[in-house]
Amino acid sequence: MNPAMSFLDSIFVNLKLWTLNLIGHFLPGWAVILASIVISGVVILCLGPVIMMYLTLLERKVVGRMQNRYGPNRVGPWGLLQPIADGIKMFTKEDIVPTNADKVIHLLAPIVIVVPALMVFLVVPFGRDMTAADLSIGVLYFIAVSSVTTLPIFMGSWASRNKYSMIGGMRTAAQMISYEVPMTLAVVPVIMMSQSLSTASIVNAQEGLRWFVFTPWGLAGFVIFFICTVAECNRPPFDLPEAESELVAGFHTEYSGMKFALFYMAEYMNAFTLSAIAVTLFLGGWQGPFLPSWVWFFTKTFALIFAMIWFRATFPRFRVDQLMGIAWKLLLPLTLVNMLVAGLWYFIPGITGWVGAAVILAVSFLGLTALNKPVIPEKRVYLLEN
Amino acid sequence: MTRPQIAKEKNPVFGTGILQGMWVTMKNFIDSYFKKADQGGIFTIQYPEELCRISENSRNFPFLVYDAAPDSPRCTACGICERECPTKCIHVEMAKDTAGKPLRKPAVFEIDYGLCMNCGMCEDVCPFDSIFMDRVYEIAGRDRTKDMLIGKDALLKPNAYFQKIRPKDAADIDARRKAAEAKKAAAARPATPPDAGGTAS
Amino acid sequence: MSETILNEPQTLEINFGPQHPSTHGVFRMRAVLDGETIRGLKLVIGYLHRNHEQIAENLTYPGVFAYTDRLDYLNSMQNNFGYALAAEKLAGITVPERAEYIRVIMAELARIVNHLLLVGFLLNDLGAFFTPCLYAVRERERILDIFEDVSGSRMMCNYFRFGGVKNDLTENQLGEIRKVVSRLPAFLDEFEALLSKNEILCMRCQNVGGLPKDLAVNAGITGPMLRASGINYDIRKTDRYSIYDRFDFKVPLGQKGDVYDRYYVRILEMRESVKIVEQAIAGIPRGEFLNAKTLPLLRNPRLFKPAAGEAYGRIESPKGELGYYLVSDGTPQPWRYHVRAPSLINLTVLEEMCVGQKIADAIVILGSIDIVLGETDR
Amino acid sequence: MDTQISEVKTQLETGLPDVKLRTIGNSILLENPEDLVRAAFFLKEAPAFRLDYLSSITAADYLDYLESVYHLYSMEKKTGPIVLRVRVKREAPRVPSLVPVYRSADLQEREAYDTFGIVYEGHPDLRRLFLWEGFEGYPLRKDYRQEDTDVLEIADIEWLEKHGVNVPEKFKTQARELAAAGKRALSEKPAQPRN
Amino acid sequence: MDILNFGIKVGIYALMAGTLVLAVGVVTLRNLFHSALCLAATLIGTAALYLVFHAEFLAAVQILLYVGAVVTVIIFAIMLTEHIAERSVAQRNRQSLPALLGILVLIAVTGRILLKTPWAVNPATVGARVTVADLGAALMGTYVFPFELVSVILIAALIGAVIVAKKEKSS
Repeated sequence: MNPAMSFLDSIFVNLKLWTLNLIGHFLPGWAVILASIVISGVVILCLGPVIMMYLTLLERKVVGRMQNRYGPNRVGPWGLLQPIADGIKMFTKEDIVPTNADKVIHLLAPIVIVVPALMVFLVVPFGRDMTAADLSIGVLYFIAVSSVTTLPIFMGSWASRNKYSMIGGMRTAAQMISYEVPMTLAVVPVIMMSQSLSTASIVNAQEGLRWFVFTPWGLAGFVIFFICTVAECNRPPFDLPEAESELVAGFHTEYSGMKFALFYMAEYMNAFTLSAIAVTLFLGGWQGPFLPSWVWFFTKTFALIFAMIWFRATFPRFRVDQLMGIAWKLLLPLTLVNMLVAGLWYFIPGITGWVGAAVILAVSFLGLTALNKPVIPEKRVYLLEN
Repeated sequence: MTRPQIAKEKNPVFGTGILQGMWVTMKNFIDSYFKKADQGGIFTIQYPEELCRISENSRNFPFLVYDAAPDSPRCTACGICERECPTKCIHVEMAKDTAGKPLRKPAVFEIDYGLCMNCGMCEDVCPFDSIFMDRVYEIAGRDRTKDMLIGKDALLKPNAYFQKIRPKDAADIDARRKAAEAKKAAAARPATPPDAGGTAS
Repeated sequence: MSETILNEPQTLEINFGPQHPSTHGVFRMRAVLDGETIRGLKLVIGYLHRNHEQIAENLTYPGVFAYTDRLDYLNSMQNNFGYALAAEKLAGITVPERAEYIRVIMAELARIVNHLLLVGFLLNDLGAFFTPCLYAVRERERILDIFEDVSGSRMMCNYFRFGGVKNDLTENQLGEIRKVVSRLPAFLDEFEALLSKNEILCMRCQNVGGLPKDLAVNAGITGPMLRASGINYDIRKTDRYSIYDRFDFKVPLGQKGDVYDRYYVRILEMRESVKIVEQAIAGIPRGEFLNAKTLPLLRNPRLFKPAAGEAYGRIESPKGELGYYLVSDGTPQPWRYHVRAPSLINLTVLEEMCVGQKIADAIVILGSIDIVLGETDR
Repeated sequence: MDTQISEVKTQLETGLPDVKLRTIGNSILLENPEDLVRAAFFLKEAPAFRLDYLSSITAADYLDYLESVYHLYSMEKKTGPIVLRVRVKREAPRVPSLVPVYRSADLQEREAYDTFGIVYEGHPDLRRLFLWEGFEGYPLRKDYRQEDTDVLEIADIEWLEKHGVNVPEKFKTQARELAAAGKRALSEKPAQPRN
Repeated sequence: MDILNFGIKVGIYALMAGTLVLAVGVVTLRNLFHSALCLAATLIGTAALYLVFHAEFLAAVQILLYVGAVVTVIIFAIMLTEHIAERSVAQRNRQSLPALLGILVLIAVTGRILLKTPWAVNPATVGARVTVADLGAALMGTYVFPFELVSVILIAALIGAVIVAKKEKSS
């Protein structure tokens, strides 16, 4: 790696070190440690909302283009100031609390929902040596924290005292619990192979171009994991909790103004962090040739977010029973097979293991979809009569 | 004998339909950057800068035509449009001179644009070629009782304007009116309203 | 909805509408849910009621045209057509050849517009984020441009007149129509690639809201909904009104009568409509576009006084059988004017189709019936 | 009178001899409304007609009587329409419901009840369709007089004041006068005669 | 460093106090939904305490299992039985007195056990960190039999639950 590249690669790390050194000249040791935490924290706290704001813009632009229209292009050049205008609008909107609502919990829900979304940022390796806290249980931490997201959604839906919210909340709970299972199990092969739960070491295990996604079990795991992340952050085609055409806005029907914006923020930050984790686990994290590590990381993450937006522009929504069916009857067995396949791949090295793993996965996918009768489209015949 | 039919086969592998759909949206995404509107590109019209093409037949709200000056409009305040208007949004009062003799021109001619439903009935029934459908659409107001009630002064527009927005119909009508006038001059007796000449616009 | 269902501990009553994103206007359903399953459903309508029939009875015959536009405001051409047929039957007016062709062209274009929008919004009800809807609107705009060019207005066309149509079609406009219509098959192929084989759409639509044949007939269901149930009944074929017997087109029939069949039958009907329009453009003769005898009546509507009697004119509107029942007492105003609205009558079986399905299905079933509240509530 | 109507008439007369009927123009009038269901059922089942599709039900007000009109078609044979009509007196009009024979009568009979006040006996759920329960009068009857929206009644003023609207004194005195005279705020019929 | 340590200490005590307050809230709040939320918060506080004591794995599992699953199921149950969530439940009933007696007995027993336990700590284990790998090795090695036994019992419970649910549906 040439020096310019390595300078670019570690630019953020060096910036932080330099700042800390500067502080160290004036302040005692404990303050430097505190400052180190504060710097990382502030960066993450700012990164979250900024990413969210521009994700909304990106989403609207991309969906617009896919629908043959421009998307927002009035506020600022190419509509770049649109998120700020939206933010101002949200701040100045009237905050409506339903009469019968449980006021405290109604207020707390949008605040609480942002917390887990921000906490996941802690273990995301944005680049070489750019993990805020390299926990030894990183992956487990991420799974644990993201499972808390159910709680504020419950709070919001229950406190609104609205039937649509209530149904939305129920759907969320069912959906999140269901999809957590295949999501967790899809991660298991990665942990098996990298023999660590720490996100940084998982990335290190995918040195160079040995990304896990290039193996059969990795590809299957990635697809399953990605489907589950889409479901976890309630994005189409799994957006049942806020299904517009059925439940108006689901659990946040009764929210307006800034509270609504917080729900939205959490959703988009979740979309970002979950994509980031998917990148870390399967797409080699910041690993990649030629470009600085953090460029690789953000490129891959935004590619996944683009895919999420693409899904949104293309698909209708599942129904509740179908959603559950996919999680339990299709994804869960596939993850179990995938774990077996990963073991096989580990013990039979070389091309034999590779092909064998691929064949087993393909066969089990075909078998499972064929067995799941209700999801298979029927053959239809239409008569044309005079 | 087999009857003609269309069979929709199912996909061999679950998920291919989904991928096919994603390809369609992706194609549109790419086309939106490289193709023109009628070939699959962006078809939005950027409103204040760009305006839709308005066809000659386009109709919106009625207006009145005058030939020489606004105080001598074609309208004779006969009240046919007032009677035939399906929504009853037209209000006409005939002008009277100081002696109380009717003047065959409107003193009050009001159209409530808030009520008008752009049907064009007034244009169809007017025997004096006086009321026509305009195509102005930027008429939003803040008060539906005041801003949408359009009085005589605002309704009256010169014949040149009518010739501009609907050249073909205006030419027909002008020719017809000229002929009628010539006939009237020749016969030197009061003209009868030209009934049913030409087409309904 | 019996009180017994409501009193069970597990049930929950939910109101869909009149303000709801996917009730297609101010329609309202009172649904009793058991979890996500619908146990009972009652429709409450009338939020857009304006007593169209009484308004019409206080107007002259030509004056009603503008109001028929507002019935099914998505395809005013077809509404005009039905009313024109009924009144012409009543007054014994003949329509010149060219006008008949123009009428058929416009009516079929309106059918395409209607079906395009329906499929687009059905997909919105299914949860697609406006993409199919906007693709549909993209093509619809081109047809609406033609409508504006021809009639003067994009949606409230008010184009038909007794004994013909309001304006003639120029060669230019015919060319434009030909151009727009020739694009449609390719567009429908793209549309189908996006939708027809999509597994999610199939999962959501197949075997949902099935309507058996005998119930469909008994409940007076008409239009694509009836044909999706497999009954060959198209008024264009059975009544041969206007000049529909001159065109070669087929009636697509479904088998199960579920939401998917209703969706696909409409796609196929659009393809047939394209064929009709192409044939009509090819065969349109020269001549007058309005019966010269009726022109004075249109310039002076109070002279239009059909002899006492009654007439029932019906057409195959995109939504089903649109009928107009007119009674004249010899005055310029109709004594009785009644609209047989397909949007309303197709709702008869809504409860039967929805009970036992999920909430999401109820919305989709409602979407597949294709109602427009202007016509339902009148 | 076209052939089909006469055929229907003869068939009906032979099939149901005790039903009194006569033809009016192109339609069949059942003299006794009670016979309606039997006649409809007969026509639906008769192999010669198979009128399985009830297209339209409507009513009309002829000042002396109300009329309920039925347009029947056959989907099986693709024929029609056969128009049946029954006449009932304006006061307490009662017609048997066709819902047991044709489900399509469901909403249409409710509509006719709503606008004309014809009570369809045997209808499972005969309620107002478009208008709300408690609406006074039947708007498509020829003697219906519309409420004058420019004149307020006392109940209107009470409602407005409850919702914090200042009602000018002029309207209040007008409402009191109306109430004292025992009248309702009804608009006059349009002055145009039906020439 | 002292200030930092002091700050951390204060933080830990505040965390403990907060957790305790929330725990009291679980049993004293009248609204069932509120107590469930307090329970969730208490569990999260406990998890944070684990984290303080460097038991990261335990903390994560605590949140994942208790907050993510158990509390969610509790709240789900409360929301499903709407009538309970909307009504404030009485805090006392006829069983209050026996319950109090039971609690006293429990306190006596646990207190006695606590007092009798020799709390001597092996100095060798003080600095030692138990890693996830160690835990895994222990579960798959030394304690494999109880671990598998628990799995079998859980699967039995799962199947039982499915059967119970099925039966209710069919009847």
